[in-house]
Amino acid sequence: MIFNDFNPLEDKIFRVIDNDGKVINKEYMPDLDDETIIQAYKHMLFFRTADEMAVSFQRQGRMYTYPPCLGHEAIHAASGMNMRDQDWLVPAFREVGIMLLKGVSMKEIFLYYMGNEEGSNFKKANHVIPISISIGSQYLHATGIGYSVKYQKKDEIVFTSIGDGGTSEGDFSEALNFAGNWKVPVIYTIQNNQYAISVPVKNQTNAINLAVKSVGFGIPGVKVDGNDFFAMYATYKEAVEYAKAGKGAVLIEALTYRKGAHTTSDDPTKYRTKEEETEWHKTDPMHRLKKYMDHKGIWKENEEELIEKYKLEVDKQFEEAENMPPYKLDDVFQHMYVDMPDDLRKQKADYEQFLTWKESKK
Amino acid sequence: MIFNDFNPLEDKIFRVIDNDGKVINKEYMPDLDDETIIQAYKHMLFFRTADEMAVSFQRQGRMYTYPPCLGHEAIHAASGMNMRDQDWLVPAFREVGIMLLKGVSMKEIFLYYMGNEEGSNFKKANHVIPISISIGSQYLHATGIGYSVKYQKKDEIVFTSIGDGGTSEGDFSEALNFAGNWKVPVIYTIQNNQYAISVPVKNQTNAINLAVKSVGFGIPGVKVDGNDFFAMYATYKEAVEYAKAGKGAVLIEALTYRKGAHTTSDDPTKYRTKEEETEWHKTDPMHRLKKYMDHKGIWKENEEELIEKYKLEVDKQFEEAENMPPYKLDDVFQHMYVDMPDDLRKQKADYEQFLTWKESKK
Amino acid sequence: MEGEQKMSVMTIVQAINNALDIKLAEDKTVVMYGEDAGLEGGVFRVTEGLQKKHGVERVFDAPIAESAIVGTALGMAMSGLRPVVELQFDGFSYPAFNQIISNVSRMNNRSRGMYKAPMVIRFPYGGGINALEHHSESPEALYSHIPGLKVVVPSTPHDAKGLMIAAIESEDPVIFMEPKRIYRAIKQEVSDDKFSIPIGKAKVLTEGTDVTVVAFGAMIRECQKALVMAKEAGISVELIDLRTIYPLDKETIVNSIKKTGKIVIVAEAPTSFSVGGELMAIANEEAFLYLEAPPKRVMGFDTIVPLAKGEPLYMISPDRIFYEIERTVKF
Amino acid sequence: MEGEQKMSVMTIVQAINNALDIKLAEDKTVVMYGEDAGLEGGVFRVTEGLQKKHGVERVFDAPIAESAIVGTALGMAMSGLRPVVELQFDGFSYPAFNQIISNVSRMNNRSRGMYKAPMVIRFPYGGGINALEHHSESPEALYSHIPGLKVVVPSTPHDAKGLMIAAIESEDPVIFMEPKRIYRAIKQEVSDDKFSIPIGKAKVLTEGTDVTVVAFGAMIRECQKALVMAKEAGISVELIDLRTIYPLDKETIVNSIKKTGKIVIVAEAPTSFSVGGELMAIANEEAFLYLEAPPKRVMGFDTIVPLAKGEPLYMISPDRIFYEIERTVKF
Ligand SMILES: Cc1ncc(C[n+]2csc(CCOP(=O)(O)OP(=O)(O)O)c2C)c(N)n1
Ligand SMILES: Cc1ncc(C[n+]2csc(CCOP(=O)(O)OP(=O)(O)O)c2C)c(N)n1
Ligand SMILES: [Mg+2]
Ligand SMILES: [Mg+2]
Repeated sequence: MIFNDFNPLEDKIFRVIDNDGKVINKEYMPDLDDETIIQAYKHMLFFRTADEMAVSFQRQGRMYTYPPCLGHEAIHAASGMNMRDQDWLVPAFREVGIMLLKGVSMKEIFLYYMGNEEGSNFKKANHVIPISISIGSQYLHATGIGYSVKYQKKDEIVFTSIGDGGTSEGDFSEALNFAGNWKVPVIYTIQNNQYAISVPVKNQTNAINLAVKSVGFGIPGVKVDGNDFFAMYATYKEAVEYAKAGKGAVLIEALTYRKGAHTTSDDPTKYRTKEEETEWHKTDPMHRLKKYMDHKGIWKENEEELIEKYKLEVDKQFEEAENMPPYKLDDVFQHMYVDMPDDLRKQKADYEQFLTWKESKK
Repeated sequence: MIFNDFNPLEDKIFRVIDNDGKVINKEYMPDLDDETIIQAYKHMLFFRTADEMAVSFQRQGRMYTYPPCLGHEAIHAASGMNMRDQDWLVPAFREVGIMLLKGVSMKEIFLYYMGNEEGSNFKKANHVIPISISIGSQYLHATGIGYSVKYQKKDEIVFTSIGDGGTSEGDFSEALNFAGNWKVPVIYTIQNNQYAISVPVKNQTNAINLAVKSVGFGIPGVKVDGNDFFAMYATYKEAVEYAKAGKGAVLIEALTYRKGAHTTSDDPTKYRTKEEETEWHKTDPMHRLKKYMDHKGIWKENEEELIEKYKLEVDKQFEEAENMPPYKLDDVFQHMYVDMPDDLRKQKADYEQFLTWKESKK
Repeated sequence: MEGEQKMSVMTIVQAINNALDIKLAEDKTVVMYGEDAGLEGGVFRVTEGLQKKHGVERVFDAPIAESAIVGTALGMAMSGLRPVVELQFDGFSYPAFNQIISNVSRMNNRSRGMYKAPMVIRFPYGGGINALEHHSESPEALYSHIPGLKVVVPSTPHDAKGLMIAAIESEDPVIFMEPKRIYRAIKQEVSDDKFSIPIGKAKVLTEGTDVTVVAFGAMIRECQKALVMAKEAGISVELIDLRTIYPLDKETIVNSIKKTGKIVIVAEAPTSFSVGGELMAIANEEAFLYLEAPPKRVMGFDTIVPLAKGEPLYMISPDRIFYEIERTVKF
Repeated sequence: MEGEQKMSVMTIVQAINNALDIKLAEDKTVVMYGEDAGLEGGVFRVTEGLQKKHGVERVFDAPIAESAIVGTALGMAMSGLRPVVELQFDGFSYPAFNQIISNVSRMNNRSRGMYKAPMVIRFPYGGGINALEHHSESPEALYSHIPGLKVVVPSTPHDAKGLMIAAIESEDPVIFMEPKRIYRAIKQEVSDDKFSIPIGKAKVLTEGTDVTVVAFGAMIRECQKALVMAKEAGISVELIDLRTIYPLDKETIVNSIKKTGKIVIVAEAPTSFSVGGELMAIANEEAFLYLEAPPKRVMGFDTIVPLAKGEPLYMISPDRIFYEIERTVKF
């Protein structure tokens, strides 16, 4: 078992391929056919294309903000590919790729960052919770959903995710402690991308790594090379089996690097060096998977063409998002309550009266 | 080092004497002269006498509530004896003995449980923070005080404590995580007395023990027999040296048993068995220390007489507490702010007007 | 019909227990947990016997972590359950504050109605029981200010049962504050059947013409004592029990003010930035021209509730209520 | 004297930075920390340059744990320091709520004056910047309802500097809410010297006779725009900037109402159970016989602040303020 063999207490890291895409840990190589591997790369290519476009749309002033996922693609592809339609995704905010694989559309993602709540109304995605901005809180929701599916004896697994910085929040610990008690079928991921905005992970905690935190809650934990698609895939596969077997929750620390800025309003040059960035770029998850495929000679697609195709698709989605009907006053009120209090109705009516007056002044 | 030799990850427990008071771990026996050992026992005898009297005063309806410390005496004596006047105590609520050794009086303890804030105004105790009822919050205050004394380069160490149940609170984890980062001179104790009101510690967490939680914060942790005075003393001594050497914080899980009820309004027979109680009573910290002294032949006092003397002392303190001047309206207001807002002055004046009217109606 | 109902004499504790029991029995999606709420039945024994009857998977103890209790309940509520969680005391609802304000109250809006939060957060509230710090608080203003929540406070066993059933059946999250001071002080005949009382409706307990007194929870009983004094003094008081703090039943309040021209608000919480202020605002917004005297708040000082020795100075007594009623009427 | 002062043009961001800089320089017990507040100088750059100047032991980054940030600051405050902590946004002050209400606000009272809590909790607040959820909130009512705190909201660079210095020097804990929407929008000549503005004093910004408008923070600027419209309409408005929400400067407010007979309250937070309600209560309690029209609240809906697309519908615009001023004056 990966969770046994790579003890975070010894600061071991689970890795299957090296930076050159060579398999260094054959026994753990997940049994994937070429098709699936190619598909994984295509997913990642789509994520990256969409991500880069999102950043540029924001730069053009057509969205308000956006948290780039550049560099996180292997984690997103590996977890997304291990999720079934009935499984639950309880995301933080840097999980665009996973969300896409669960059926969220880029249009919805764009809508959200254009400042429209409709972007959290995932029309075709099953069991995806809106992103949680209040850091740490989503871990508790995942634990609760875990209890729920277990109690209802449903064949459903819950995936949730947090950043390295988020592990300092009290909610993180409370959620994992409950998870240990309740033995819930939840897979908790830490996307350790080395930074919480400007704060490096070494200033976040004195623990030797983040996976060891699992020990305090009596659940298995493992530190994985998050830029190694195969390692991530194998880890999720094992975690899923563990959950299905009724054994409970696991904590996965996925080591990666936030290649982009924190959000589009952040400037990483203030707090990290070019050298560090260069060093990490050598571990880029897409280059590694590509090299693996090259060694094996299985990648035969025209990447440029693919990217063009993806760009068209993303452009279309963006356009749809931009052409959403305008936000209505009703949209402010209608979902505050299932059973709306009269007070709110009155506030709306009063405002409409003001709007009428305003109109009359024109 | 105790903290190295008794690895909580292997669920090791540090113990120096057995239930019969026989030394089973000579190399760790702290180097204490007979005088000090006798003194420790006397402290514990005083604690237990005062504690039992407090319970009975409450039963007589002369105090509103009281959390018995019965069974916790070794932890209290050992930590109290390792604290200097300038050291800080940041208590939860089941630390009466430690508070006494820091200079808090039984009168103050009684006042508090009679419902008088004056009971938190420790007239002769230096650096003792009022007890913290909101579980977990005190751990953060201790961390902050730790930062403060370190920043101010003061020769002061901070002691704080929490129950087993309290370890589930987010504040517990946040405090220890900051402590690891800041390397503060704080000694964190968990008084694991097996229960949080009715909930056994096994329902509190799935971790193999509570000391392992230290791993998640990068600080040393150790699980100690909290009913073994010598083990507790040696542990605190080492923790103090560690802090003095600028190495930072430690986490001590002190295993004990809450021999009494949670508070005087609790009935433990609802949630635990007589057998379990009997089993634990064999580990009583006072019996063990007494037996140790008996083996060594150093206990020559008349225990009955001592108890009588202590009772007189406690009675006197209780009487003083009962004879406190009545609570005044001013006492409600005067400490809400250092710089009292006019509003509060007015609320007080209005109430005085009402009181005058009330008087006039008699 | 009425005559055929089986009735039992219940305290508020028993009425809530009965409501939980009924819902647990009829709806398998209802689960209930909290610190000591399982085996022991809670420190006030409100959930006593429910674990035995409905099983440890549906009624259970939680570790001491209020944020987790509420946050996990939200997860359950989003995925098909209707959790009822107990927070041990008013003052221990605060560690859960972020989950309540940032998630529970907003999930329905955030997800545009896709994920509802049908859950109840219940806790005993209020002073007057000679308790330790944090055990005597009245945080209704804090929770009522948060959009997305409903806030309910019963004052009798009958209301406690009916409102609890309505709360559990509510598709919106409900903060259910239980007046611990009168948990066992009032006994009343309550129907054994299932019934519910609509959230958002106040109740006129006594009709009167000189002044409107608005209160809720444990203060109702104190007001009723003050009403006896008022009657002796020849003052006719209309007493309204809010029962729900948000949404406020403005209609009932405003109709009464229009009749009496005067309003006295009684509550235990600190005066400033409180439910009292909101009720005064409503009186102004909806009945300004009817007001014959300044609306009056008879509320707690802007201080912490003192410990037991000082508490009688803080708590609102019937004679103080009467004193302010009289002053308002004489204005 | 005035003439000799060196003045600089500052934004609110610069003014607060300057106040922190002055206090850090003159008082070694002042320390300052928060998420990204050290090296980077905070996401709004309010603390920019301070770590470099005063050292990493005094100005530093904190892990993401608001309860810890506030709880450890209380520990520091009890043991000789005067911490100033930054919470990154209004909506992220809630994880610290329990520490604020249960400990920070009460330590002085709990310890009978032995352990004070001279500390400042500062955060940017309010909407209007097209932000994500939790980044646009106005929680002043929540903090003002908590006994033991002082709550300050500046509206200009000058006030921001003077009030921040007063806040750091306060022996009582201060919640310092910074109007992020106008962080850089207003530039003003501010003295380079140290000066302070007393906490608890409002300021009459414009004298007038027809109606009193009370506001604070970012809404002051919107009110000033409405005042231009009012002037055109021949309405004389007295505009009061509260500057401190608790303790409220009742005297200034009440004197103005006595003069104008009318009051309009402008704030971004949800209307119900708010500062608006409190101000209406004060108007009733202290100036009932002077009121010639119902006091009016021009405040946010009882909803979450919508995301950017919906925010303009939520935010209080100058024309809406004018509309309500006119209606109140015409009452
Ligand atoms: C409770 C809370 N506090 C603060 C913030 C502000 N904030 C947004 S992102 C961020 C850093 C998160 O870092 P990390 O957890 O490592 O995730 P990453 O951004 O690297 O994916 C902070 C502090 C927040 N969203 N929620
Ligand atoms: C934040 C908070 N939640 C709940 C309580 C109520 N409460 C008081 S004592 C207690 C149990 C504490 O158990 P433990 O931490 O093991 O300490 P012990 O009583 O055993 O010393 C609880 C739940 C509280 N005081 N504070
Ligand atoms: Mg990160
Ligand atoms: Mg315990």
